Amino acid sequence: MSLLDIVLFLPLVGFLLLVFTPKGNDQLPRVMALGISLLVFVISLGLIGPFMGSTIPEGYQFVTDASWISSPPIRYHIGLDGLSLWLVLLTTLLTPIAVLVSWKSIDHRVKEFFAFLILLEFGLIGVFVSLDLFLFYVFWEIGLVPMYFLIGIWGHDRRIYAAVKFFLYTMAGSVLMLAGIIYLYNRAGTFDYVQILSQLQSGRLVLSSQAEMLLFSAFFLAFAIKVPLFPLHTWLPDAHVEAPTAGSIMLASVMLKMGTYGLVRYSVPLFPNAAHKAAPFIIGLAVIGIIYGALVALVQPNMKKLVAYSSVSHLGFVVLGVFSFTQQGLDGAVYQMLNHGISTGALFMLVGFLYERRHSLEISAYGGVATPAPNLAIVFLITTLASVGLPMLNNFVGEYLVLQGASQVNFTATVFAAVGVILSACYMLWLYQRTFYGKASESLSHHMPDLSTREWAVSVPLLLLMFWMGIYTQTFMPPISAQNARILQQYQQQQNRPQSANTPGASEVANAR
Amino acid sequence: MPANAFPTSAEYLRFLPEIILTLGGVVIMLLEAVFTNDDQRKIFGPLSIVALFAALLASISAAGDPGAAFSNMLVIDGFASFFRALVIGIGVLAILGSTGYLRQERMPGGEYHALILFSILGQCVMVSANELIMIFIGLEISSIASYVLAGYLRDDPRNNESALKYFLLGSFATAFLLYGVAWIYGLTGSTNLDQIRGALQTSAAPLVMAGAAAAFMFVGFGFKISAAPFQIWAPDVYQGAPAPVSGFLSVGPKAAAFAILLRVFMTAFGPIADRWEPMVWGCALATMMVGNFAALQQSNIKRMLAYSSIAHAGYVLVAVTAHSETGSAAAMFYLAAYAFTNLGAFAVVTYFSRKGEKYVAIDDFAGLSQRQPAMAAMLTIFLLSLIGVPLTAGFFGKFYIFKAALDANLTWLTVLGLLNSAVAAYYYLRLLVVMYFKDPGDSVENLEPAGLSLQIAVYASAFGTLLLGIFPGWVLDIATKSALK
Amino acid sequence: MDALLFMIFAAIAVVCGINLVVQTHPISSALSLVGVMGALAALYLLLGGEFIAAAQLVVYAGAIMVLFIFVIMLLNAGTEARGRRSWAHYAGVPLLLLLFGLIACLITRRMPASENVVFGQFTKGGPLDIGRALFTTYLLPFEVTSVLILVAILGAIVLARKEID
Amino acid sequence: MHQLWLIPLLPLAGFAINGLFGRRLAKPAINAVAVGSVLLSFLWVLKTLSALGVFGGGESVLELAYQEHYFTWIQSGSLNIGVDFAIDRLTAVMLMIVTGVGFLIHVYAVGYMAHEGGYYRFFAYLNLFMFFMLTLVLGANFLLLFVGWEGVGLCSYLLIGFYFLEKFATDAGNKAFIVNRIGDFGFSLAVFLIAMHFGSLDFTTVFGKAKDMPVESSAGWMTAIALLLFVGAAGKSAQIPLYVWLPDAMAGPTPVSALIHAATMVTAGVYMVARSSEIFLHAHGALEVVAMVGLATAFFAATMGLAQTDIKKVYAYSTVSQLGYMFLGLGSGAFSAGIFHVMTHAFFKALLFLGAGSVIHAMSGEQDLGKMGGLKKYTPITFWTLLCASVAIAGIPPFSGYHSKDAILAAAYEFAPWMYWVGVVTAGMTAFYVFRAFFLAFFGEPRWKKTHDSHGHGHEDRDAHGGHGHGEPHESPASMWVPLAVLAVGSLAGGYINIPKWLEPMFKLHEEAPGTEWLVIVSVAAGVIGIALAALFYLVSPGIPEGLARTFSTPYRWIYNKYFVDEFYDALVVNPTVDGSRSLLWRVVDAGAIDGTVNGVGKTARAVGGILKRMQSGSIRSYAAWVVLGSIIVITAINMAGGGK
Amino acid sequence: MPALPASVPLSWYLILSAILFSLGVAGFLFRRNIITVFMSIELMLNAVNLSFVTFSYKLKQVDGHIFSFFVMVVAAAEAAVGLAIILTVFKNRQTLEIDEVSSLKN
Repeated sequence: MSLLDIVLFLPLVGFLLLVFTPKGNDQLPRVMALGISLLVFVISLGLIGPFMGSTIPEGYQFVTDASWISSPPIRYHIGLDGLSLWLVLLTTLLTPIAVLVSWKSIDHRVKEFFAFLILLEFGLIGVFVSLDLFLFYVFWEIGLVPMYFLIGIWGHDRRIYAAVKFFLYTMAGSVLMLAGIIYLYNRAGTFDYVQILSQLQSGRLVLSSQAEMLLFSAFFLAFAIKVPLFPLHTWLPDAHVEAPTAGSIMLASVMLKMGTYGLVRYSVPLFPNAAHKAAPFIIGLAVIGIIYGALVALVQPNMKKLVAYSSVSHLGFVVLGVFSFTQQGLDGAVYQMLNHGISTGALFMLVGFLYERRHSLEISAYGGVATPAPNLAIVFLITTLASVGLPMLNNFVGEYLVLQGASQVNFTATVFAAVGVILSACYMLWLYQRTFYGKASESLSHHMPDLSTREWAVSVPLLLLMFWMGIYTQTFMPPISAQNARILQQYQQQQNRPQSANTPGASEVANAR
Repeated sequence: MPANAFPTSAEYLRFLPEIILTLGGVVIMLLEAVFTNDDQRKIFGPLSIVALFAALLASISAAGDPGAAFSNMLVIDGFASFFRALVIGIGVLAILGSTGYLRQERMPGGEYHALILFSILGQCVMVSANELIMIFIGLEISSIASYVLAGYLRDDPRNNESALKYFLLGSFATAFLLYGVAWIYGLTGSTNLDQIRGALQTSAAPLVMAGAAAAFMFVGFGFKISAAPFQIWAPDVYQGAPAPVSGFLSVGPKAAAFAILLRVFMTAFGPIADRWEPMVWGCALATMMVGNFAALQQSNIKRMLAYSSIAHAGYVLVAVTAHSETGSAAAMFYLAAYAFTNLGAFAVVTYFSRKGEKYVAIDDFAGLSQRQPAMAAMLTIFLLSLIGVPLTAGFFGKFYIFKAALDANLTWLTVLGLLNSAVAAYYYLRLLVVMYFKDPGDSVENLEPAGLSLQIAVYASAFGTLLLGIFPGWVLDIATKSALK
Repeated sequence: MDALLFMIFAAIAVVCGINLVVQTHPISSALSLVGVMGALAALYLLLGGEFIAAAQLVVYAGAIMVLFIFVIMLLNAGTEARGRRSWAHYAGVPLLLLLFGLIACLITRRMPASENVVFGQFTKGGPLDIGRALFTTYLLPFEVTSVLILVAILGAIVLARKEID
Repeated sequence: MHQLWLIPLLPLAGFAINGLFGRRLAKPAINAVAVGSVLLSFLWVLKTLSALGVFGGGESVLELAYQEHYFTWIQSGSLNIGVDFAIDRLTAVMLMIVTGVGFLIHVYAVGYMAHEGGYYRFFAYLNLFMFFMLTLVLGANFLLLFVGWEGVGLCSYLLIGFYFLEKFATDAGNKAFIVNRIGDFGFSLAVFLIAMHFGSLDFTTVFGKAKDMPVESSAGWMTAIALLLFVGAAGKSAQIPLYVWLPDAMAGPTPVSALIHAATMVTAGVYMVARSSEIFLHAHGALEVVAMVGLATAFFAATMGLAQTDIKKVYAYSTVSQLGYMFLGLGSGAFSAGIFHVMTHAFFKALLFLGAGSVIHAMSGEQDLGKMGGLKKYTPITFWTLLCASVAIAGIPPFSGYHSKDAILAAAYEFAPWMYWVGVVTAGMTAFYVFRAFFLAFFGEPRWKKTHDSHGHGHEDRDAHGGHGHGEPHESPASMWVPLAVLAVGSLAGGYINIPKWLEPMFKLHEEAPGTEWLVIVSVAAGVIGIALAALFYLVSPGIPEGLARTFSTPYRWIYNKYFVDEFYDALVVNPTVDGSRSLLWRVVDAGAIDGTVNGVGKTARAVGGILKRMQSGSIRSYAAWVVLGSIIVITAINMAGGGK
Repeated sequence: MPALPASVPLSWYLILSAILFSLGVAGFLFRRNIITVFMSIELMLNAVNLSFVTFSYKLKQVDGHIFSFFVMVVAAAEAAVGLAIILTVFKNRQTLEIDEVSSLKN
């Protein structure tokens, strides 16, 4: 029973506790959810231990490897490395924040809401720590259900459409990944990620180039939908706009990372040759996504939709970084995952604050908020600046590294991606101007109290992280960098290995069952 | 002529479950005259469950001593035992799920329980038969009981129509089945599955005719399992039949029919697998698509579940297409998983529809989650299992099936099947949407809490669904051990 | 002689069969069916099925068909009304021809060649042989069939009993 | 260790204190924190420089850059970017300008902003600006330079939009930030290329490697780096075509215009190009581009300055024009001359703006030259100090502008004589419009008397002094005029600080070629002629300008409307982007094509379901027909599969 | 008229069976009276029985006869239940028109 097991299963325990909480008392579930999520967060801080210090450990930490299902051999195999560490912490940090954000705004079916929120945490942590492909898929799908309910029950007007779209979109992508996982199992005889990887590296398992490409596509589609990569992104704006604030936060901050995490964890190491071949195409989509997302964000009349499209743009950077296959690109991509989690999560949170006050997401319903609520304006401004990638705030580091990495392999793409940085300033500042600047109308002034203590409490940690991650990256970067170095090393080894499949005869041998 | 004209005691033991079920049914028929209607409902439910449990024990003990019985008419192997246990379990859940319904419709309980027992008896005979003649008789016992069950509320025109359609079309399809049997008999000189297999393996075997015979027989089996294009009866019959009966029909006879389909096609027609595989491939795909796509348009929940049941038959047909050991095991697991899930779902529908099945439109479920959160949560589990979300039985069922299909190099069928399951998510989600996202309407106003036996049925199904979803290993191990070659 | 008998009875069977299909009154159809059954009984005899020919007449033509006619009378069923015709009506003819063509083609082309039918060549279809088979090899189906009939009786009672509750 | 980090961190501390607690602090406390932190920073600069021997030693010190390493900022693979500060001669000059002039402007702002709302906010921003500007000049690698670079842009954005209740102010802020971002786009691409080709971003490493390359290296990427850097510089230093934000930036409070948009931030581009001189020297054709763009900017901005009626706009265009001069100097290879002009310009342009602020202050917020006049007797100190600055910018000896401008023009002549001539004409125009503004403000009939009252209200919350907008124009308080006086001294004598000589170890000293002494005379003459024309037009016979405007109505309209560049950008870039995004990308591509496809799949599925459900006609006979059809299909299929065996 | 052979091939019987089977199908498809439809099924079963007996002759086995015997029994059982079902339908709807019994549909 390692620390990681506790971090993983405590939310599940919390979920069950919440489910069996008696009805009628609305305050109890809130307190319970907060207590559980904070406890999980505090315990999860202990996970950092092995990754701090001068040497970053090779391999996985906090490994638990137990049999779950004997035949086919599906294992409960979890572990943590530099890649998953911060994503787990991001999840455990944002869950209590999401709980606090929903403290007042959720006033019907309270118990269910918090139960689903905590269940979501369980699924998300599971995704990041699974080292068994099957287990990974299980968690991947589990996360879908609570989010579906979060959007569907507590969302806004078109919540049903959004929830169903969200579910079906993701489902459509993931079923093909399931096919890929099964195929991989049939070839490798195991679902264990570590073993499959070592089989691939040692040459005991050889995929024909066609099979590799098909497998890569199956995995990639699932991840690309989740990321979401242009043109598979249209579920995102709907889901975000309709979701309650906490749902948007979890969706943007953590759920989208499932896709990018999958790319780094699975797509690249398992299918390096296919990834290499597909890279120009994917980079193209990523860059289109960056510019396209930004341009569409520019003209959104709805705040959440604007932020949602900005996510499309931001995550394009992550994909660009991953498929540059350079140290800087990968480091930047992983870092950018965290950055986006912090800053876009904060943006959704702040939009939620505004919504709680005025019950509108239309930008035109605002204007001059800075006068009645200066603190809110400042917090929003800092978050905006983080989002546009101002130096000394977190996003800059990620974006810089991504572009630096990408520039080494595809300068044209970098140039276009850098245009996205310009555009991000355009849409974010315009949003800020229209919302906070100008003269406040009478009705707005009356319903726009400044930040409450609770709101401060959730804002400050995020703000601190924005600065911390922007200025002193050494706290976070070494584990990421070390893990990426390993991934790249493996990737290059695979690249150099002569591929037997290029000749038809050999591929048939490899395909023989 | 076999030497052992007189059966041994071991053979009787192997046939004990059927004997117990027969006795149970007969005792109920006899006692019926003694009790009033109210008492009947109270007594016969537990009585039949006792009989079923006895039969279950008998079949488990029979599984310990596998072998043929009665001049090779029956073969009690793992496969047969698995399905015997499954259909008996289905019987238990079906009876638990229908007690309240009978009370509310004020129907006598005697014949109902006897018919269920006889139907299960027929299914037991089917799954353990090793001879076409036994298969035919078992099928007829099960079917005739089912026809009557479908029309059990004889004053209800929906029930009449359901029974009539089921009966006429069922007999029609049976005629095709028999025609195929006649041919295969003429070609191989036997109706014993092993001997047919042996005859077909000889070099002189007339394979084209055998294929045609297999096709005729597939019409009959395909009808029972509601495979496209023989699925058309299912929606009407399931919609018209009493809700608990629909639940029973969608799993019991179907599981047994799949068992004999697997046994006949993998054993007897094993040598001509390359002939029927493409045909079953097409049927599997067509079945999935017809079921899923047509379900998108349904507004009646029983009808929707009927289409869903068609679609699920399509998934199992994928496993049949694979015609491998893993495929057979996957089909077995899937049918078990589906039994729990669908019986549970129908139990909730039974509970919800109330007297005269007034509330069976999907929109009637609006706000169920707020009036009966526990029931709604259970239905959610069943629906998620039907969608195939992990940690439910349905997910592992699909997983094993598609794994077997990929093993058998059925890549495209796998991909199309998986995409189908994504399409299917839509209509299940619609029910979730209505239950959870819509405000309660009139239909949930006067909803009484569920009766005890129904609650047992629902919770047991949910438990089974989750158990098979979280620890599928033990059932799969049994299935793998007892799968056909 | 065999051929002639076959021709005669086959002709009767086919004509009665067609009559069954074209008659609009159920009684006419029922009588046509009896005709088919009688002709078939004769053919069974030609094929050496003494017992089965008898059973055909006793069970089928005698018992079952009487039941049919009884029900027809009971329900006072009259001539079919000329109602609307579904697509099945029009598609039916080509479908039938296709089905029949397929079966006939298979029988004539693909059925392994065999000898001509000569009366008296096969004599094991007598009651003795049947009885021996039924009570040895086919003991179980024979017994189980009794359950089948029991179920049928039960079903008929459930559906046709006078009143409920 | 000389604790260089204290230099930027002192203002940052000021920012932090005022930013976090300013709302609860009294004004004197805010002043103390804001001004004090900058003063301490200035003093620390002096202390550090003297400790480095700058004031005592002369030539020998700071041959090499003095560098301090604090911590690793970004470490990824071979790329290691530290938070390092360094001082060399160039930095020393910039530090002195930034902290010195910055301090004066802080002092001035205390008086100027005395009656403003958001007082603490203003000073917090101003301190933050100081922090970023100092980081910019102290940073020892390109990325740290970029930090300061973006940071000052942010402060510029915040301060331009200081009056955030007014849409034009926030619009101007956005415009400044976004146009700067376009420049930064070029800068960042340059940074990527530098890291790619030099393997590092540290100045010492990069320039060391660049130095070892052959002069006029033919490597295309070197030129690309240089040009991309220049794009960045053009954004920040308001060069064609990215100058459009600077005139709008005058929406900010006047001290901001003086500090950020005249003295310091806008010269960051010049600093950066000078800093990267090794790269420019090794890049084929890059310097030519710099010179051309600089010259074009200088000339066109000057023409635009001719017709402006807003006093701050006049100075804004003059800033653009002077920045063009600086780039002309840099492009001509006279890096030190460019920096020299940065310094003198800091003096006289800060003075011009502060003087303008004083005038505006006196006029209770009025900025229109057409509504001024005759202020000489009301605001004598402002009058004299502004005169100093105007003479300096006109390039009249011995004022500071003369020295630096002369150095630039001399270099330009050597580079290309025609550039010199254009420069001279520009100098003449500069002298003309600066004095035009000067004369219009201080001489002639007071044109403000009739309309005075109404104006006090019009600009109530826009710029200062709604509260005391009644009565006669008056001289500014001491906190305002003392900095004016100090800057006047700088404008007067600043030219005698021989920056080119001081920078000689870094940049080749530009020796004036023999036989070119006449160049000086010509350029001075141009200045004199410009002043004379201004005097003629606006003092002697005020009718001439209108006549000229009527006669040359088309050129006048173009100049008056700034060549319609803003409108051109709007029509060509901004509107198509916004409209295209809305109507094409969002509505057509996103909602129509992509989402339409997605929903279309759903609709198709349901339509298929609709067709399939027609099978279910309810009629038993049709069901039987399906069974028959199915059996035919099944039998056929199974026969097909067998291959006829 | 060609001379009639002394005996006919086995396949003629089978063809006759096929004809009767098809006629049964035809009756199901074309007749509208439920009882007639049911009788058509009986006709199909008879056709099947003919096949069984024919094959039994060919194989010189009794098993085909046994099978057809069971078919008869089953047919009897089905007849009992089927007619009972038809009775209930008639009681509820007062009609034997098969097309009238089509209320369950999409």
